[in-house]
Amino acid sequence: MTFRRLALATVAAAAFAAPALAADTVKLGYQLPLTGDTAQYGQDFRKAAEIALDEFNAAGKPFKVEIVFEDSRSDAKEGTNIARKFVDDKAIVGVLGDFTSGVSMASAQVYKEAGLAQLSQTASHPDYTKISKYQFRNIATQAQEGPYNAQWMASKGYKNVAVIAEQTDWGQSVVSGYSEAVKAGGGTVAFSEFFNRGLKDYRSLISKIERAKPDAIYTGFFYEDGAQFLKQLQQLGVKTPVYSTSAAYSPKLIELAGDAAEGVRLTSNFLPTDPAPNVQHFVTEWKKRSADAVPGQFPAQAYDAVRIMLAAVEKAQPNPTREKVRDALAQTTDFPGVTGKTTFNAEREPVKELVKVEVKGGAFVPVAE
Amino acid sequence: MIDPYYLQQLAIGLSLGMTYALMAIGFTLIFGVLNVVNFAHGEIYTLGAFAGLVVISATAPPVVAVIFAVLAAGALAGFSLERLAFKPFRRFTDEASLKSRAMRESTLLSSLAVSIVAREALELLFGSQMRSAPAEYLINTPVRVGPVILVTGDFIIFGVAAVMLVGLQYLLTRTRAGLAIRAVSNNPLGAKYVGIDTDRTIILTFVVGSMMGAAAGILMGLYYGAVFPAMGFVPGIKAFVAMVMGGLSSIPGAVICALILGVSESMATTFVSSGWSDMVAYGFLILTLVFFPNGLFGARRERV
Amino acid sequence: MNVSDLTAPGQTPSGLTAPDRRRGWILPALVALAVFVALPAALAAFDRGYFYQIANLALIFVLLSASMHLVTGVAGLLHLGHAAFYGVGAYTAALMTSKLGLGFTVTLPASGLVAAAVAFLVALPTMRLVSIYFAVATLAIGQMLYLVMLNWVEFTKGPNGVIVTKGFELFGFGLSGRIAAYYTVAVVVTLCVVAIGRLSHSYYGNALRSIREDDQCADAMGVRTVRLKMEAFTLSAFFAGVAGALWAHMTGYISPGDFKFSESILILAMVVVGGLGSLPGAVIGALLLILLPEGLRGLGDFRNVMVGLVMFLSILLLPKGLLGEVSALGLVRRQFGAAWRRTAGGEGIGWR
Amino acid sequence: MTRLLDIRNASRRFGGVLAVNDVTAHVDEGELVGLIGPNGAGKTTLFNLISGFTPLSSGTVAFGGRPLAGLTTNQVARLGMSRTFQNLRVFPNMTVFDNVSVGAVGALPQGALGALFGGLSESGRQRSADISRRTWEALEAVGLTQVAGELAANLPYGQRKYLEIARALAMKPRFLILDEPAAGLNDTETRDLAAFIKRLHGQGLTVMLVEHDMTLVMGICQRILVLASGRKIADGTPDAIRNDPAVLEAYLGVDA
Repeated sequence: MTFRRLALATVAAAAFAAPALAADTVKLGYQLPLTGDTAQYGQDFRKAAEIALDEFNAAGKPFKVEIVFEDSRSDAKEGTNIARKFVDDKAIVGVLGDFTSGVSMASAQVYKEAGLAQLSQTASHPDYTKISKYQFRNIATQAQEGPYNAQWMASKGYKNVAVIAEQTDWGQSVVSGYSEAVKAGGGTVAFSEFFNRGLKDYRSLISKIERAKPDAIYTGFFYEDGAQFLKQLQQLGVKTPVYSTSAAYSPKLIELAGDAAEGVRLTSNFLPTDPAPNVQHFVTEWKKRSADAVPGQFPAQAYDAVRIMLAAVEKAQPNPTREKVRDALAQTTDFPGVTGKTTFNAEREPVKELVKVEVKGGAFVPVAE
Repeated sequence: MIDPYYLQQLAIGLSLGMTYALMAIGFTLIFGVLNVVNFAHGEIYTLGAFAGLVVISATAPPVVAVIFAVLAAGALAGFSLERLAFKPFRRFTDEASLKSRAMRESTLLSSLAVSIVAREALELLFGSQMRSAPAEYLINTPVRVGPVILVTGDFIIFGVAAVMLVGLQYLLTRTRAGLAIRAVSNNPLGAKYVGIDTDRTIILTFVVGSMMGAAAGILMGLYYGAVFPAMGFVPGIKAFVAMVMGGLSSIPGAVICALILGVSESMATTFVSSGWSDMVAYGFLILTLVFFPNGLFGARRERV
Repeated sequence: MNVSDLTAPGQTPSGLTAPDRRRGWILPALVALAVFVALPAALAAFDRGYFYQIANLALIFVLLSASMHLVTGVAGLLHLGHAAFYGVGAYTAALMTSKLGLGFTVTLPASGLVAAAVAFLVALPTMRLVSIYFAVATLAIGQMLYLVMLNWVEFTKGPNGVIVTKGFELFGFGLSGRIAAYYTVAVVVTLCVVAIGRLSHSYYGNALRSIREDDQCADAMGVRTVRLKMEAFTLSAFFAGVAGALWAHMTGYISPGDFKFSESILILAMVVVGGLGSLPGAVIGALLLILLPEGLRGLGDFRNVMVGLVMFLSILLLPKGLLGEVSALGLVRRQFGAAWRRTAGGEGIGWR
Repeated sequence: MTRLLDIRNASRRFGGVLAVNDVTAHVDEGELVGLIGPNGAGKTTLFNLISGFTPLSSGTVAFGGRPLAGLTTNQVARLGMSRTFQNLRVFPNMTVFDNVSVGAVGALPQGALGALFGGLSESGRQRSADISRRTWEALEAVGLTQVAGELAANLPYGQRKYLEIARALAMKPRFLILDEPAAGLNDTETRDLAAFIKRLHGQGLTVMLVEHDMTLVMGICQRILVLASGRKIADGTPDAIRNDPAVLEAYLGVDA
């Protein structure tokens, strides 16, 4: 048993050994998967957050902000450990993350109890923001995106549609948000099914969808699964139009799927080609740090989430407290981000402006229709 | 006349099964000799895919060169794996310790530990995102066979699996090295007494098995156009299941069971739903084991 | 549990001397002191939720590892689906809380019982399988249970997970404060580990070990092998289910991802690193594999490579685990007062 | 004398081979019987039929008047029939004491509840004490008390033989079957073993020895059964067997 105390003592020593901060430095926590199967997302978020932070600290503000990054591996065990750690650090006034809804919600239980604001760039579970007044997110919910897409597809005359999504909380909300809107609009959902994330072979599923003869397919997937799906769709010679959500909006989708991605239509609220200076600034910075790659939807959401949080911290000056930061976050109105203007409503949900995008000639191109 | 839809699903199931079979061959070979589960076989597969990808993106060589590079990488990985995770636990060479429970469990865990290190290291090196090879290397051009659409990769995989199977049978039954492998597999102590170098034979098995694993990895990488550090996990489990269903030591048995697994998954997607398809595969495994406690093709040999 | 009961006049076999009861209480007392006094005192002194969290998490995994010790270490059944029973327990607790409004007092035993019942049902057809066939069957069962948690959306809420609205309580008396929660977890885990200790350090445990060593031979000695295997499997699922209830009420939100295959492997690694067949080893293994990754946070992205390396090195350098079965049994016999009596040679060896 | 083991027309077929062919034999209570036969005569198969390891193809085996058909090995064992194994099957990673205790706990089962709560009740404590005492007495009987705490794997070969016998004795059997107990022992050790078996028999235990080495069997057994090619070819006193032409033929392969 001495072993355990020894280990705890080591942990404690490590925690206290952190360098003392100057009084005018504010700390934020960011929990995200830096290792494990979803590390690619977490690594992107860290990069985006560093861009936002560097800008902020270089702007000559009277105080500096430091972000503590902790690796959750998309594991609820680790996520709650980190949450406790952040809560313990009295200097931390706000928290960003986590990536998946599952880990975000397990951690949210801790933040709720401690009264620490948590802003996730991606947590999409419908119940996430209902946990307490401390949960915020910077991602368009499917309650918004589903009807938007349903309307778009209906305007193209697709009345009889199929919908598939990954078997996650987010996928569930994709199917329900969309299907309800289709039915409300008088259309029919001919086929609806979930697949397990990381599935490699979609051909059985595709054959099954085609048997239902839909006018179009609406899909809830991230770019990895999306690329596989699109490639196999092309292999089987299926020409049915495919629509998707902003979650699939990543240059990686086109990179992996190649010409199979041609013609895919999806919604987004971030366009790297947008000439707006803040967008171009972000894209340039991102390219500088990632071998000339173009950022996708998720890094942009993370970048905005961090900037929204930073703005709230600034508003809470002087002597920002956790409660002041939360209140400042809740008041966020028309924040000019790279993902459009963001306003948190009373339920701490962002209201996003969506744009329509189509893959044309190997690039995402905004379309009016 | 059968609805072409079901023919298509059957073909997809068979092609899926072939991909499991490709992995199961090397896995079963190693198990057959050492009687141990090699948890790191999935990482050999991943390593093979990454080796191929690195070679392709570095020099864009002809396909033959890629194949040789991958096979070399697989051989090297198999050799190191054996030295690192298996050799240290063969402290004693009597039969009891060669097939003992302690040996099985420690190598099971040591190969698991090596696989964790390998996967995490690959992730540090390459990141965990999916990568794709240039389109001209991919083997997924559609091919129409009657009412059924397949891709070129399906035929290549079938060919490679067949070559592996036949080659392995030739190796095992017609060559001295193969004879040694079979001898060590049946009776390591006896093999030692008749002058077979057990150590070298075990290394040889690992090298051959891992070369097959690595080849499977790059093939799958080019087939699906996706290479990432966690790619070996699911096929690894499926190959394991196929091996056990097949009766542990029978390579053709493992291949047949891999096909059964693939078809049952695609049928489950057809008639139930994609989310439940693994359930059917695992349910099938349980049923097989309940009714054939030694696998479908298992000779009732010594209990392991 | 007085050993002197055995030494009634005329029953004393020759060659035995009186039991040594001098040392039998020191180590248990020290452990109890550490778990119930020193550690909570240290936690209270630091007053960091993080340390409480880690302590509770470590205790839950101690229970998981100990329960796997019973089935894999003692009875020798390689179990690759243990996390699923942990999940069944957690889901039982979460669903009973969210759908029926029941509290921890009810859900804790219920979780154990439901997990045990599920284990019993799946064990019926599979228990006659031996060695690797059994291992693969447990892998399949674990995956099937996971798929049920994930895909049976109407009942388990599938990937949406379940929010557990109630924390720890005892007959309506809330135990949600940090110290109270720690004591709740510590008491439950300690009781369960003591129970597992009784099961594995007894003649019942010896019968289980004989199955591990040579089941046919054990059969010929009158040991009811199939029944005992089922009991070990079911009991271990019971304790895993209890651990699941603790986890569900502690975090307040569970989702299927918490119980996937890699968790089973993590628990297996704990048992093996600690030493197969050794209960103290299982406890140490769990502490190591929970505390090490946390302690290595400073290493950043390298920490998981380090965890793999530590696992590999401990298996390589300590093939019998950190505290192997033989020394662990000796330790338990000497220090935990389980020895029946001293032999002429001076060493307690029987079980009480 | 009561009949303890009654074998009637027992046969066992493996594929096309009749390993045991229509054997009728018996063992009475208190006897010391030898079962001999050349290699491959079906001794071990007959033995496995008796102990329930292998089911009969036809015929009956009764133990203490009770037919054994349909009983599992461990049920047969708990009726009071215990055995040792030809190729030493001790539990290597358990101590000598724990090895022997398995025999005791097999005969006096302790359930999970007994292990958990046995210490709280008088009968539970009594059960543990009984198991301990039986174990210890069996160790005393074979003289292994000094190594009771050793790992079985660390014992020398000869002691492992006695360990197996102690494990069987801890069941307090009515009938003890020893499968080739002298295999691998030198002459001195075999003599000691013979004396030990005689002593066990002297204490009233019914013993059957399965051997293909005749010296040991001839020296101590009261009655000998001879198997050859799955059939019983002789049944009588050592003297009768020694002069039986059929036995000579089976062993030496010559026409007498």
